Amino acid sequence: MRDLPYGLIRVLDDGGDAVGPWNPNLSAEVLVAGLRAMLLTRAFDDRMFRLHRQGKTSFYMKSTGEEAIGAAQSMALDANDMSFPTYRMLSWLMAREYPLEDLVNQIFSNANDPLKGRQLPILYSARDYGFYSLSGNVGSRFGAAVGWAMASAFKHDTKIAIAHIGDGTTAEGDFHEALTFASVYRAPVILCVVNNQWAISTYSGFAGGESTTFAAKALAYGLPGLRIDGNDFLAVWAATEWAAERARTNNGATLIELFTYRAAAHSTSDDPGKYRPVDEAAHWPLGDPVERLRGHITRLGIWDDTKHEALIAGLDSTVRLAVKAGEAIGTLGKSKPSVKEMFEDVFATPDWRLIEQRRELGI
Amino acid sequence: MRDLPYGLIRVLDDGGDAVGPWNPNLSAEVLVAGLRAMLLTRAFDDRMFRLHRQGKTSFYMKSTGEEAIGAAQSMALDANDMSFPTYRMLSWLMAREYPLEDLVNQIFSNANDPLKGRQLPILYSARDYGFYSLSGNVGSRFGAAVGWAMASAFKHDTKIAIAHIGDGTTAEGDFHEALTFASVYRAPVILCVVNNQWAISTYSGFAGGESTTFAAKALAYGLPGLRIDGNDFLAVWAATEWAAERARTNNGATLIELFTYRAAAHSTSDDPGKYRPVDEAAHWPLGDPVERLRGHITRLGIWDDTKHEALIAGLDSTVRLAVKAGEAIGTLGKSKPSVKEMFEDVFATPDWRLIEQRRELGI
Amino acid sequence: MTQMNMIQALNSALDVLLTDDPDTLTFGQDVGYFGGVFRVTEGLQKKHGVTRCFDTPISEGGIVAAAIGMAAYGLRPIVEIQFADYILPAYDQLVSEAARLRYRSGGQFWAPMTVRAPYGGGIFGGQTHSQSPEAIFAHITGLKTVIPSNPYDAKGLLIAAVEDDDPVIFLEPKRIYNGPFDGRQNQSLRTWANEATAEVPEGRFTVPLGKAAVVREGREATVLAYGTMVHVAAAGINDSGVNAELIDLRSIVPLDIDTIIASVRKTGRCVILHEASRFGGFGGELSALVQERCFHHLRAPIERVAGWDTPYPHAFEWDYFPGPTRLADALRRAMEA
Amino acid sequence: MTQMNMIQALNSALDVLLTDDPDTLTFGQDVGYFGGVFRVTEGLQKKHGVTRCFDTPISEGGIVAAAIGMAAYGLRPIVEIQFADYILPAYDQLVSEAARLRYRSGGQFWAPMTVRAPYGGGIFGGQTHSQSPEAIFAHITGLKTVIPSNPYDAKGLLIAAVEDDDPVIFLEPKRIYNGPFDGRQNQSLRTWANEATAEVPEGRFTVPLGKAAVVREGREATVLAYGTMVHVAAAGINDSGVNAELIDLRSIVPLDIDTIIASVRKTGRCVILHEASRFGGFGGELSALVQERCFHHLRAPIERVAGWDTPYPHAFEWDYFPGPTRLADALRRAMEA
Ligand SMILES: Cc1ncc(C[n+]2csc(CCOP(=O)(O)OP(=O)(O)O)c2C)c(N)n1
Ligand SMILES: Cc1ncc(C[n+]2csc(CCOP(=O)(O)OP(=O)(O)O)c2C)c(N)n1
Ligand SMILES: [Mg+2]
Ligand SMILES: [Mg+2]
Repeated sequence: MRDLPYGLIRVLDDGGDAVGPWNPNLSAEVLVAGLRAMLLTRAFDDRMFRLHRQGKTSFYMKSTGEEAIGAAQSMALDANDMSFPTYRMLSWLMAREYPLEDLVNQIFSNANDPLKGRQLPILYSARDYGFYSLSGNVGSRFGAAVGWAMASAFKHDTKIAIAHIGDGTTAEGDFHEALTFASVYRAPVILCVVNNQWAISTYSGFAGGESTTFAAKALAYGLPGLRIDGNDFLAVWAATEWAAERARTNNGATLIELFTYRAAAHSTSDDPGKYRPVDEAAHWPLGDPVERLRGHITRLGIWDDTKHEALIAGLDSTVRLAVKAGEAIGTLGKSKPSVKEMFEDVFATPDWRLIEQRRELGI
Repeated sequence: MRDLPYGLIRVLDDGGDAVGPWNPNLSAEVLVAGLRAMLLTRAFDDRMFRLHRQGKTSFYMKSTGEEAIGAAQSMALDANDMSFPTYRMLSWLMAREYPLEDLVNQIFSNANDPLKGRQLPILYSARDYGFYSLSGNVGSRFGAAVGWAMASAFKHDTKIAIAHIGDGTTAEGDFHEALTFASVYRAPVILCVVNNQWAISTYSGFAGGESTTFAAKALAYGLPGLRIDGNDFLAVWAATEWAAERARTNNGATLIELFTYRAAAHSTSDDPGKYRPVDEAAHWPLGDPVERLRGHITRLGIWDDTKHEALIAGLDSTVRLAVKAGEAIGTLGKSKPSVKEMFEDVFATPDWRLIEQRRELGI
Repeated sequence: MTQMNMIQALNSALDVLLTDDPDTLTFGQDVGYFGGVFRVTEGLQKKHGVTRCFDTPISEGGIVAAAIGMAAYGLRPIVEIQFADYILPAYDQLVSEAARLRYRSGGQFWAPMTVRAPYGGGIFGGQTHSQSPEAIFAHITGLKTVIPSNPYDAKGLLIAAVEDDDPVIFLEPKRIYNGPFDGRQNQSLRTWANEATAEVPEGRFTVPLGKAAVVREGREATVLAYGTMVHVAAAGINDSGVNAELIDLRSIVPLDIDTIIASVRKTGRCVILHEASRFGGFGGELSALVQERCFHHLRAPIERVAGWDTPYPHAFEWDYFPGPTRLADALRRAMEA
Repeated sequence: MTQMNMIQALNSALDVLLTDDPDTLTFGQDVGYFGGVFRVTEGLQKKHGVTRCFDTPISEGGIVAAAIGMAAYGLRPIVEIQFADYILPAYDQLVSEAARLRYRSGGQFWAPMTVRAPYGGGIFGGQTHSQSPEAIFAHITGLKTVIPSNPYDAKGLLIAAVEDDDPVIFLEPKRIYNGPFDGRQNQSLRTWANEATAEVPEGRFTVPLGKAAVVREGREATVLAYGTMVHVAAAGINDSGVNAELIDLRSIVPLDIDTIIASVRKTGRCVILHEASRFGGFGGELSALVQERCFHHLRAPIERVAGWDTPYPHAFEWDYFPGPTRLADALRRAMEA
């Protein structure tokens, strides 16, 4: 167990074959569904980024290059498990077929925004899809995932929790506290570091990534640490399954480092040309997760270029339709939920301050 | 380096001989001075505990069983190095001959309290003795030690910092943040976990100590982690020297776990009989640090029972004299610094609020 | 009814909660096997088992984060922070996560949790065992803050806090755990025995959050206080000779504005008493609210009697502590204004 | 003199500080190579070297802890927290360590450090890029809190903050980094060009902490504001038709009580404007102080115009933001009272 965190677990080799002991042996159906989720994520991201340029939303963040992670994990885990995501886990929702219109409505902060206008675009919350409420603060939900998992164990429930944190964010105290609790209470939780090499403008060395691997942080807690090729849908699936099995059989938590690369800008506010070579993504040795899975299923004979193009075209028009529907309701500033919503959900029941203030605002 | 944290480095064997590669080969003089500092710490602790029973102070904490740590480290490091201690590092001050009367005056919170009545007993501050200001919050100075060390490096200074944290307190986020900074900036700092097995009523397992060693937490940061017999004056010395050399030659930080046992109650407010066998200390396999060093120098032929008894008697009367002097000034509630001191040092210069309030209090 | 001191009353509340609701659990540093450094959880692990009452790592952030996750799952965790001074490492969790969860998730998730912490001074605890941080919670939208002043309220308010569907900070004035304290530190210690408010039902009952108590009626001035200061205020009112009404706020969020306003409109004078430093303290909010709503009824400036704007100073505890004399002076000043 | 926007003015202050004093250094997330997400540290690493201006891990607690250690050593660190919303993980370090170090050590150690953080709303940043946490610092004994409202002050106050021997929280209203903003979000964006306060000396100068500015003299009412709200207040005063005096506090600790009191005694009316939620906000302290010291001069209730007691709501930014209309209404109410 002590050497595990220093390797790199892969299933898809450079030629696109699934090899080695970690091969999860997925069905053709599952593989295609995974590819679909990843492609949908990418299509959606691209479209939204463009809509931001047009002023239709206040903010956007892409997960380009990291789509395998959410997709594989979302599919590998059970519907009732709970994910405590980062803002780059959209493919989790895509794999679970979260309605695109709801995404769009939140991104436009319009009258049908499922979060009622209170939260930034992309900081989703989707309880029924096993997706815990996101917030702008990075890292601060890592410990809640452990508590949620402890609660599940407390109730003799079989649900487990999975949480994500960026490589840069592992430097927060939250990371350590969550792992300590996970270890001490043997919580049924999978704790994932998405090491996409960058934290806005700083490379992973500023989180200690040059001194050792992120998976090796597991050793500090006596937990297994797996270092996974995060651009390999099959490896991500296999590692997640392994950790889920461990958690569900009450053997405790696992730390998984997902080694990947943030191919796009940090967010719509960022200009990565200022701090890294613009072609770095193209030279990323572990490739593009979409192309790798596509190559694999093509090699398996269940996929070809025609199908691929058709799928992309279909997804593009799905996205287009959702955007249209959202635009019909309204884009940023053109439509918004009732201002009453500003005063709701501060508490379960508003106190006199909120009631008075709502009246003061004349609504 | 990856296996280091799982061993236990010792120099003094069970027979009292100094053996193995870590033997620091100290002079007779140094060994006796070390024994003196430890015995003085113990004599002082015992006396103060009794004075607390008599109501002469509000609070006290002993370091019984852990005296080798502060004594050896204080002596092994340079006068200008800075220690960021826990409340169980009195032997650091004893080894550096901090005036006993100043200790007593603070413990009595009397008119000559060097901290001007503002701080609890035992939460010392002694800048000139390389002893950073203590506070009741555990853990929250661990990161400052790293910053201090970074500042020293920034100034091309040769001073290094050393910091201590209890086994229980390693669970705080501060621990992780300090180690991350120490690793990323290669700070010239020695970070020590004093693993005395207990955190008030909980054993070290509640900080993850059952899942791995505290030294192994170094692996999370790519730092060397040494696990040391903390009741072995020579081993503590040697490890500290090793880490200091590493820091001073700009090779970065070291994490040292000092494996020891909290032989006394947590504090004057505690009753360990409620949560652990009362004779656990007597059965502690690594013995009493005082007796082990005494045995060693006796074996070396430079010490005997007569000398030992004489030293203890001498130290007792030294302590007694210091207490007398402190009592002459006044014990808790019988004497205190000028109330003006309440309003000083909030800022470098008091603002109108403090000036007005001092006036309001009529002083 | 039984005589209980505040520790026993809190312990009884926890016992009732653990007994009645299998989704409650309580944890914190030294709260399990040992029963808590102030003994509030004594016997609960033995009675309810190690999964219902347990020890934690020394990690306030981790404790609160775990509680949030549990609460989001559907449990009702009750955590203890050993001293309110040590709640600060969990401040981000409380503010950015617990307080905001319901709002930001559009009501999908919420965190019905209670954070207990012994607080306040008067026990020679020095800087880091004496602070009163209520103001930094009162300002946070989405948090409730409760401060009992006697055993009956302590039990009833704690049960109400746990029943509440929002996160509640429950600050326990440690100086009055074992007996009321009126700020006269030279007098012999009192216990709760024979105090009316120490008659506490053994079973379940609640004291609602947001309902102040008029501890003593009066015509000439209103004194607003909470926690230990309720007792200090009573003593100060006596000393002053002023016929003052004393209001124990019991919870500062939600705040019982109606009771406060009705009283000040009646008396025309108001003195606010709290132990925390004055500047930026909760007294400022109270003063502003009273001034805004009773401006034309005020016959004298509203005064704040509070800790000085210094850290809590060990040896000067009784110079710092806002005792009955300072309150009495303020009341007399108000009468002369 | 050069025309500078607030970002340039802050950058210039840092440049001057790094040039003049070898013991200053500046660091934070993305502040080194990249120059900061708001570009305040742009070019500084290139000019002053990587040991004087550098990037850090994402760990606000670690950043502040390191700064405290450096300051205790004898340096003058200036750290950036990327958004004031993210200062909370460092709150314990700021309160329990930085603010208390000088006091508790009997003056042996102290922490002359400055913590910069972009703060406030108005940029559609949603809950966690818009908050105004000044109240939770103002209450802490041992901390100073500074909030500039224009480029000239930003530079002069930042240099003064770094020269100060105590820890200073320096909150930068990000809405006015690039131009003044009066709260009328529908009007076209203004820049600092041609504003008098954007004429900033290139060299070293200070604006002292604790000295408010009377931005506009008036007879009928006093408006207290800071940061972005100074511009909103100016617009609201204009709209109201009230001859109001506008005071820019510039630092809330130390607070320029004399200027405030003199003004309210003259005008007899006072409206306080801040962006943070009202309840428990700094406006409560201001209201209390004014009431205590000007009671007999007040002709109308002191009012507070502030953010509502909700988290900062993304889509409702302009419903939440206390704009000129709300201020004007309050001023008119004050005149009619
Ligand atoms: C507590 C906190 N500190 C700082 C930030 C500002 N911030 C937003 S994203 C980010 C970088 C995160 O990097 P990483 O964890 O590697 O995640 P990635 O963006 O690469 O997915 C930072 C510093 C924040 N949102 N929250
Ligand atoms: C931040 C904080 N949390 C909790 C406490 C209460 N407390 C004081 S000492 C202690 C136990 C510390 O145990 P450990 O770190 O092992 O040190 P030891 O006492 O064994 O030397 C606790 C929980 C505190 N002082 N500070
Ligand atoms: Mg990253
Ligand atoms: Mg310990």
